[in-house]
Amino acid sequence: MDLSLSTRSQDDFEVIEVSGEIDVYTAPRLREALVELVSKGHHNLIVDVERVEFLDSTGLGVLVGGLKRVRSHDGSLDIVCTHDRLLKIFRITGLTKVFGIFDSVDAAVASH
Amino acid sequence: MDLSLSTRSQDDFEVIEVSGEIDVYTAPRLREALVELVSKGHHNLIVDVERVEFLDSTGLGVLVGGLKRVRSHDGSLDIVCTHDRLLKIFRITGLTKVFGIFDSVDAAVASH
Amino acid sequence: MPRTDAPASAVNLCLAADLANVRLARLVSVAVGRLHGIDGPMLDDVRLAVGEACGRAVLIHNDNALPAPVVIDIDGSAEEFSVTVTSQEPVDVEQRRLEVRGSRVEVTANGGLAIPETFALLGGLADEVDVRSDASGTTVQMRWRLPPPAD
Amino acid sequence: MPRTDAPASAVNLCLAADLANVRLARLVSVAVGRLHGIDGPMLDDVRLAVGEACGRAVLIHNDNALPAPVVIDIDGSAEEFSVTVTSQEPVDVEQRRLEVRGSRVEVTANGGLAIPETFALLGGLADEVDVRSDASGTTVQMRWRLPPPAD
Ligand SMILES: Nc1ncnc2c1ncn2[C@@H]1O[C@H](COP(=O)(O)OP(=O)(O)O)[C@@H](O)[C@H]1O
Ligand SMILES: Nc1ncnc2c1ncn2[C@@H]1O[C@H](COP(=O)(O)OP(=O)(O)O)[C@@H](O)[C@H]1O
Repeated sequence: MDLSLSTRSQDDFEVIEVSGEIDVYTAPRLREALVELVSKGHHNLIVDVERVEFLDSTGLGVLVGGLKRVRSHDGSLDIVCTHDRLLKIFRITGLTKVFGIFDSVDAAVASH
Repeated sequence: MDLSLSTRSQDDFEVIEVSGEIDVYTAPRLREALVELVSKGHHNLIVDVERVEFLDSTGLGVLVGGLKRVRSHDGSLDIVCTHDRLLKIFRITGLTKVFGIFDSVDAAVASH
Repeated sequence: MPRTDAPASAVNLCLAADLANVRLARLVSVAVGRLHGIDGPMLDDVRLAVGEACGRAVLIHNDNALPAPVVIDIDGSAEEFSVTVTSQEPVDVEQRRLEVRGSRVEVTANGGLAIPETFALLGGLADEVDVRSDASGTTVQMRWRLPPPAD
Repeated sequence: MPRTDAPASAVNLCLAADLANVRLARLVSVAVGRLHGIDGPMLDDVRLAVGEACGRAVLIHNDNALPAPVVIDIDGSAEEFSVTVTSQEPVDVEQRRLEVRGSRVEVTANGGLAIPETFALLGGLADEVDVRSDASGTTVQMRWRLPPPAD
């Protein structure tokens, strides 16, 4: 399964819904999407990975890169993720301490 | 996906419902099932391959072998199959002329 | 990014001659076929043809107790997708036969092996099938012409 | 049926250094892992670890314009499942570094290559990770201990 991305606004946030596989081959497309949102002045992002089948370290790198980018504009990048399979990867790499990780988009929005 | 088999009686027929992949690795299990039915005196068989994902020539060979076996007892072996993907294989090998191939178990039963 | 000399999708798979591994050959060919834009009935043809050719090769290795792996080469271009299966049975072309599961297999004049059902099926599935045997083994090459990409 | 010398599931996959092919390596490892009875979270670990190791190898081949394929060896027994990824970059152990996507990679004292994120992840996914480099290339071997079969 390939990567697919869809973006929508909710309150003051841009929600990027990702599905498929974020890997060393597809991650550049996620990076481009994040870069484009930031360059259009969206600095409060929520990346919903609930429908992601696979995430590797390149994908994590792109998310961290996105976080650094929005932070330089005093923005935020939160993750929506409930699957153990993916949470484990954030945990192993210590990124649970770096990202806000929420059960739902609403919970991510409410946290601000 | 592996092969799975289930057998039930309908009127005077034994219906073998096959699902999964019938290939060079799994076909021996279908062969055993057919041999066992015949040795128990069931000579009118209907093999329902509607839920078969994959069928190769070894699988065809087992079906032909089953047909020869029941015919030697004046029995029958019909196939239930509607998927083009599988029908094509019966066609290429000329086996559409050898087997009765039906849209449903009921149609196979009614044909006798 | 610098391009390598090897074609982008060249895939080579060596499988121990175990019948359970035939599924892997199908799986990989289908995955590579998808990377080349193949889908629908043509992808079913690839899956079945590769299964037939590999199943045949694994049976031959088993029946002749050959320790070597069965080798599958998958390659493609914009016009063509090809899968080549190599089994390593030394074919005694003089004797022109080889035992496969007890049934006699004829070696044809041009050195090809003929197992009637397998090759009947292959001929109906691939656009071209090329079988060559010599003293070091047999290669079965199957080729599919790719439709020009719709745009 | 006579058993061959090669272990039943020994699979060897050679992939052109194309990022699109990393998925194939995952696919094949997962399929072979399943043949060894691996499932659930352990299968996820195999998928990710193989993806990491292969992604790393393909990037290195690309960045160094190496035409050789990346090689994946998958093997298993009743106790253990292992995947070994071999990249063919000549490591200048004297210089103790190699460029990967512009970030510096350290060659450790025992000849291993360290890319911090990749190996941090691998260490958390496989039971054992063994990395060796020499002038002909680098192998990353990942091993998983299999639970005794329930009966
Ligand atoms: N698996 C990972 N675990 C922790 N940090 C990571 C992981 N992968 C990448 N990173 C970090 O994420 C950041 C990504 O940087 P980079 O990929 O250069 O993004 P950008 O170019 O968009 O800033 C780096 O600081 C890198 O160390
Ligand atoms: N793909 C096929 N197309 C047509 N006939 C086939 C095909 N595969 C096998 N057969 C035929 O099916 C029969 C199967 O015989 P065999 O496998 O020996 O079964 P059994 O040992 O149960 O009698 C043979 O006559 C063989 O020629």
